[in-house]
Amino acid sequence: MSEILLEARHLTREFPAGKGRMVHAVTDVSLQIREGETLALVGESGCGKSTLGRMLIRLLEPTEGEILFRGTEITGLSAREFRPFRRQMQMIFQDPYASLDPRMSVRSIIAEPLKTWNLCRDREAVTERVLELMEATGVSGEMLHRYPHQFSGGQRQRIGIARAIAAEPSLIVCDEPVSALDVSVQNQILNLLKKLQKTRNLTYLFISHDLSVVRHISDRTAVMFLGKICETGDTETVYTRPRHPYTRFLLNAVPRPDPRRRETGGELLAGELPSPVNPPPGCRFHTRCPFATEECRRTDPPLRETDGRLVACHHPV
Amino acid sequence: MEQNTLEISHLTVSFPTDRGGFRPVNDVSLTVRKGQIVGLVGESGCGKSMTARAVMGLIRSPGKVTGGQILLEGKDLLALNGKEMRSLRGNELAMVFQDPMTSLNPVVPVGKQVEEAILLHRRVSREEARKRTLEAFRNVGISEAEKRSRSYPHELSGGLRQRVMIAMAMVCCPRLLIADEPTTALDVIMEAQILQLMRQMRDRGTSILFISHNLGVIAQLCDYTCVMYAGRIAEQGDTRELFERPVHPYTRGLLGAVSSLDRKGEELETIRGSVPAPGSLPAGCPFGPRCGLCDETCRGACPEPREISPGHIVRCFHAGEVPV
Amino acid sequence: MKNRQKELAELHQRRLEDGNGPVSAFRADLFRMFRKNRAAALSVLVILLLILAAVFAPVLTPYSYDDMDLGNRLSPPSAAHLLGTDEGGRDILTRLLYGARISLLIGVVPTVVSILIGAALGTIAGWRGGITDTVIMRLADIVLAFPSMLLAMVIMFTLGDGLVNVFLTLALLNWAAVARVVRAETLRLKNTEYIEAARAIGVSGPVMLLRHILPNCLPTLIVLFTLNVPAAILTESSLSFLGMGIQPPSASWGLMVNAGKNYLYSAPWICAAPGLIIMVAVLAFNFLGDGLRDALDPHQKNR
Amino acid sequence: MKRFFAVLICLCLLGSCAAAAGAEDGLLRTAVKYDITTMDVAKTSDDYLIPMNVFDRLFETRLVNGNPSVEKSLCTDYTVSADGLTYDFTIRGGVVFSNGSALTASDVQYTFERLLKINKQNTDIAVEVSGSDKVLKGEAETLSGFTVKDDTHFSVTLTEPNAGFPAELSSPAMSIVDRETMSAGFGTVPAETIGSGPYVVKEWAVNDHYTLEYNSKYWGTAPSVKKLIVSVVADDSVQNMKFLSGELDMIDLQNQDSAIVASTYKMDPKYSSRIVSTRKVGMYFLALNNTSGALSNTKVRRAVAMAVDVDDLIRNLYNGDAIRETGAIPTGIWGHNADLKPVAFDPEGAKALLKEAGYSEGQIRFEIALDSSVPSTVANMCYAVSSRLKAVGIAAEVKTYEHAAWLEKRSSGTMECFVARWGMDYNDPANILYTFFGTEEKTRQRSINYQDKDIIARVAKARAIVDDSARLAEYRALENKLIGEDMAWVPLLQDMHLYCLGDRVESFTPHWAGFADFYAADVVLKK
Amino acid sequence: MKKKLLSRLGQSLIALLGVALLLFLMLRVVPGNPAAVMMGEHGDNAAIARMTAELGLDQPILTQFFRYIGDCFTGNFGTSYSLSKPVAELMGGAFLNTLWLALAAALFAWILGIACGVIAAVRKNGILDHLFMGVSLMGVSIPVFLTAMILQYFIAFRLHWLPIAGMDGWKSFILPAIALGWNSAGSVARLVRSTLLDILQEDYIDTARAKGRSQLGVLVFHALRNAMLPVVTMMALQLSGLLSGAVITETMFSINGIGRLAVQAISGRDIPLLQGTVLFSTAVVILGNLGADLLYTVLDPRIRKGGGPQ
Repeated sequence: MSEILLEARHLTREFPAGKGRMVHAVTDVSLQIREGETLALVGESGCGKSTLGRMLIRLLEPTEGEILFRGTEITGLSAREFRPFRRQMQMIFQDPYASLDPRMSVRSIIAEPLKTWNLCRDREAVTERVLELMEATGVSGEMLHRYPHQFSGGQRQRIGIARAIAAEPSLIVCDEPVSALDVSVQNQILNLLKKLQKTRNLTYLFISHDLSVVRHISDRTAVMFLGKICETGDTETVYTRPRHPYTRFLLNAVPRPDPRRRETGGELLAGELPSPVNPPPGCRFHTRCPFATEECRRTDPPLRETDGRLVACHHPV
Repeated sequence: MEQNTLEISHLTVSFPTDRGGFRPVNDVSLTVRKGQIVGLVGESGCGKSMTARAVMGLIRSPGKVTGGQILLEGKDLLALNGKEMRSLRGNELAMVFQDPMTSLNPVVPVGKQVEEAILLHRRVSREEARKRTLEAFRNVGISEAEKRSRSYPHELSGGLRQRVMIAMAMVCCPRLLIADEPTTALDVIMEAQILQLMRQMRDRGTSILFISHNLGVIAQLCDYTCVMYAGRIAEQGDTRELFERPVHPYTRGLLGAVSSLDRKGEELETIRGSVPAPGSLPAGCPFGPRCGLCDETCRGACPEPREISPGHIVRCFHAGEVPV
Repeated sequence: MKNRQKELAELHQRRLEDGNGPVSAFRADLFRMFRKNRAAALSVLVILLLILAAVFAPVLTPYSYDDMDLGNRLSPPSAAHLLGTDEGGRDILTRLLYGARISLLIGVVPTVVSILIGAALGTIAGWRGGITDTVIMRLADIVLAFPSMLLAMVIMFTLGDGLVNVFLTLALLNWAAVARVVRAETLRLKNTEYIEAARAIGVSGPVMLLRHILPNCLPTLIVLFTLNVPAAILTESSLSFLGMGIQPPSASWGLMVNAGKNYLYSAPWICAAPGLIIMVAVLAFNFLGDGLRDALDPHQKNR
Repeated sequence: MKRFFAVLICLCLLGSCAAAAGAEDGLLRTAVKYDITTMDVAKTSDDYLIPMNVFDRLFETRLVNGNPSVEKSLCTDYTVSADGLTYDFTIRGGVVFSNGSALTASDVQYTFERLLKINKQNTDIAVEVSGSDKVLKGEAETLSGFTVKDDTHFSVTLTEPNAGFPAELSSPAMSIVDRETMSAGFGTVPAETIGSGPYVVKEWAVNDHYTLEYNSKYWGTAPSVKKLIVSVVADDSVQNMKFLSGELDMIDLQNQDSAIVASTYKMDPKYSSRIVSTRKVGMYFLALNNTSGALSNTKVRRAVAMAVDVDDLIRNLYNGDAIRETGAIPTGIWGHNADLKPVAFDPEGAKALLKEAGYSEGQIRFEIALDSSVPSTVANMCYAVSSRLKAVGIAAEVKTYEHAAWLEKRSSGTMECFVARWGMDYNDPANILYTFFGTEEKTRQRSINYQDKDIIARVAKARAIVDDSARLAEYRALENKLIGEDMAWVPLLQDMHLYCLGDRVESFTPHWAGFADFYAADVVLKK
Repeated sequence: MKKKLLSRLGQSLIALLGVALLLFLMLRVVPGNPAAVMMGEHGDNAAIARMTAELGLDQPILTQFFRYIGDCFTGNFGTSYSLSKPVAELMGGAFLNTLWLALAAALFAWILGIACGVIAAVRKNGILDHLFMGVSLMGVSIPVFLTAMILQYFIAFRLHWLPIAGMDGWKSFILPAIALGWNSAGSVARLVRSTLLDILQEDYIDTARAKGRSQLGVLVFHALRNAMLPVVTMMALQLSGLLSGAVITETMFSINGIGRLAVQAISGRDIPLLQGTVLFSTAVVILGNLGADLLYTVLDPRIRKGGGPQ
């Protein structure tokens, strides 16, 4: 078991929603990311996975809780003290059209981290390094001086990846990196990420709502519901034997690309997502959970070790 | 033989641009039988949405339909004038759009917007229209219909708003419902609920033309499927047969890419190259440059649709062959 | 997330059309605008002509702007005086050319100054937020609360007449509107993903403003410039009209119209020439401004 | 939507041509550039129209075959004591104010005392009465030098003899007000502004117009004009348009450019016969600061006089409607010296004189200060003077000042050179000589800074010479010294005041000194 | 919603106070002593000194300012130096005229502007579109005084359809209103057109057409309702433009309004009158903006009802 790269303890984040009400985006989340692995963060939109991802690399300050990077606490650090850690963590974004500055050429986009951390002696070294990175991410060298508007969605995502790995980080948070792409381009990017993880021993926090992509790329998976983690463990274990009712309904709802195995929709979860402004007391899923009991309504179940993974449920399925 | 709900033959839509113009929909033919869900699948920019809009007559200028025929239960929609077409839209022919966030008028309560659809096609009192709206809300599974109908779009969740759109489309019991990626903007659980609703409507006799880029959704919902590439239908056939025995290299590529996601650890299957820019299609078969089987004949001319088995039509000279 | 599909197709088609040279989005938009929008191209020509006329005024006319020939006052256009003479016997064409210098300077210089001030304050207010934002915006509210003419009058009244004071007045008048627009733009940019990416890379605050925020505000600033210049010319001519702007004997178009209005029926050419040229100059800048806004502003999808 | 828009347009087009509203007979409509600030003559030295038409004075100055003469008005008879200090007046009996209250000698006394108490502008005549300093300082309520004998008789003792005293009593400042019914609203509220003159103030809409109507209780002959409406029209071209389209019955052409007057009124036969012109008794002169730089040298001042071509100014800027002035006492005033020779226009001579005075080409530099609120003709005069002086090597730049800043610079005594005009208030040389050369403070405050101390003393004393011929000789001598020798200022011209009469006006006699304000009673309407 | 309203009100108050202070300080720094102007030609320095003391101009600036603010609240804006009448009284009458002028101009501008804007948007890139947009651009490019001069000279003087100047009855307000309104009609038309074109691209327009709405129906029931929101805000901003233009039209057509009073105050160096008129106009503009914001929140349910699921 490789040691822990990043650990979060009881992270919470709330946003003001006017008239004194608070949106509980992330509540009391604890998780660990190990060196070299890909941890997936899955859940419906609005469950707080993006907020958690940004908090872990301090693009967003947590309201409560600490974050440890390779054992040292980074939540309390001042901007200057935190700077060396900043270089260790990078991010890849969802929208290929909005994540690249339209006014900068590809060269200056990829060179920006190199210049910020002055990793190259002079201009030629920078250009050379950029060409290397472009080559590594499958973007042709002649397009060095082109501008983002002259590339397709897939190519722009590759440039985003090149920029992220330029500073040689150890952790990359990928926020829905392939959701905006078509399936054929999506597979190319996923293959690229897998290759780079091996060659540059990177660790990924992979945020997505697409369960089939997550199953392929991740080693471990954490499922989030309304700001809390309800189940986390090895991806295969979670996918083959989901023990938290919500995970089961979630996996069940995924439309499998095989016309032969059609559900009759028996185990379909009804109802609406409750509002994060005043989440239900006790277990947040109890209002929609068919197995909810009085105990679920009163106490919020902590993550407990069951059947080789952690589940936050009084009556695991 | 029972009357087909929708018959599209050789439909072509073209957009003039300062460089000669391009055709997002190019010689498309497909049929939707009564009570059948036909899927229209393909990657972004393949023309599936444009085909749907052509049927509804909602193509924005400067684009226009430049060829082909669209028969709704025998009536050619392209021959109708503005007024006749308007009397069909929302009545016999309805459409649901992709993004529930922006498809409802933000400053009008949702109930009113549905009532508007009724009052446009049925000579009924306002009170009756109100009753039918609440009735429609309940049919699409909206709880507390009374309270919801008075609220504004921004006060409802994505799923609820899409149900309102469906209620609005179904309130005049249309012969054909066109759904342009209705679940793309929704989460997987909400998507499942909407698909369930679609199945119930199909069982009640509504024919549906369902547009999506998600092969999983097509597999679970559609009886018959057409795969589009660069403005043409590359392959169409019964969904089960298409998924088991795809013959067009592009369909194979797509299905291979999706199914490889389930095989852990291996490298994912991809289709080399990228979708050609609409203005600059390659000569001959549009998929040529990305196809393993491509040879002189493919580069020479664009293959015509061929029926290789009942209901299974493909546009490819080497359909079914396996690259060596 | 998924509704980007439709957007993607549309943009995909429009953007890739642009040929393959190392053309920045900025220049590509400009190039396409001039090809399509003839009015904008024509107005650039008119503006160039005006600038040339202003610069080469001494060469183009034998007289100086304040030569008085009391002998033939109010004489109609003739060979000696192509556009006639005014009430002081001065040659109108000459005053028009020299007036072009002042009116164009008045149009350009204070606008540049107000855009610099406005952009700086706008970006800082938008980027830093909190009290700085409130202070700057309340200051802008105060300036914007004044009807522009009244504020201009009070400033001219306080500082006295003369060219420099007109510059100061127009600069003070416009910075608030610019600051408000730039602040809104900065707030919009702040939430874009490429700014978040830059923060993730560890780019420092000032670098962020200079390399990312300002270049992306450039199209807005250019559009603001081309629309504020004519507004400045109009304000100056109105001020001169009320006798508070440029003082004689120097010539500005507004002043000439003001001086000529008493002779409207006996010597209409005194008013006609400057009045017409004000309109032509302002129209040219407005057409150019419209053209640039349509071409450069990414949010104008529907022209 | 489109229909509504069409209706709006034809509504405008259909607007009835209301322009030439039916003007009832006996009505006179005129316009002024700026509204009056007050109706109380004690508080203003500009707005004289209402005082002249609504109040009476002891004397009136009238033009008698071209020369101003002081005629008795309220005062029927008066005698002067031997030492010229005490005047015994008899006033007309039975005169009443417009509210019926009788006009008596005590009202005249009250008028004098009120001027001192409100101590605003017009104190310089009342100050001459002995005992005025105490009233001014508030130490006394009544004027010791003013004794009322009975309702129609009173006598006034001056601090020092002043032969021009009766002429001064005809100036608008000395309008008689009523002691009994004086109230706070006097001067601002039309109903409380009570006078004994031919008209009463009907209404005053500030900044828009004021209306005077015939005072039925007036003691004098009933005037032809029964109702006068004066509207405020700031824009000269609008005034022209209103007159030409018949909305005004009379127009004051003072502010119009002579070229317009020529092309619009003189050349047009319909109007050329209806132009009335009168001398604007006063004069334009080029003031030279006798202490500032090169201008302190008399030769330089004379050279300036020789460099300016006044006839060219009259021909081009005034279209001939002006006469050349030669001295310090303007034409039309008692004491004017008609045979003073004007300085010949001689640029070469001026250059020689400058060289003689030791100044080379371009060495002399000074600023001609121009008040931005003056009419365009005066501004053009400054530019013309400036270009004439440049021709002889004097760099005189025209600099424009805002009105208040111009006033402040002039009264600080530092203004180097400016074109100034003085309009005579009453028919006596002292009105101009004493004001500009009466004391060192006065000449400094007018930025003339005349240096000859004993001449200044003589000017002050000349006022006290009772015998007319002796006083005339003294003023003539002083004028020769001030202008002839010292060239304290460069006399320019006296312009004419032109009016044009509308088709409803038969005839009009303007104010004797060419004031813009006029007696409505002097206008005769066609029947 | 309440909290937002209060903060908006607070902002307006601060702006008003700021305006008053800025104005007060600027006017104190002005060269030239108003007392000297009042005394005119004849006043000698002693009389001027008396007048200065009487007007309280010799006290320290701050005390003058607070006394002035105190007076303002009691409606006493001081007495005008040049017209020697209470400023409040002068402004009372004048404000009504400016109000009528501004309203007439606004009515003309908005009716013409909205009509042209809608027609131009509907007939996008047609002849009407180019015609109306060309005319609107002309409207925005012509200085107000030029339009006023042309209208006054041709329509009033040459054709005698309307009175040249002065204030006798509503007919004398037509020409100034058109001269003033013409400029803002141009900008209203351009805004309505661009807003409408943006809205016609929205998805809910397609939904409405999919329901079977006719082009006109879509325009009236869906597009215009949403287009009115930005137009309402624009109307408030127009207010400050109208007051600006009023200064010139009032001088040209000699309408006794706030604008002309301000011009007179400037030439007469009449500080209380200038202060009163400018303060009054800015207060009107601030109120206008406040009104527009409130109207906006009422019209737009997204703000009025706030909240929403996410």
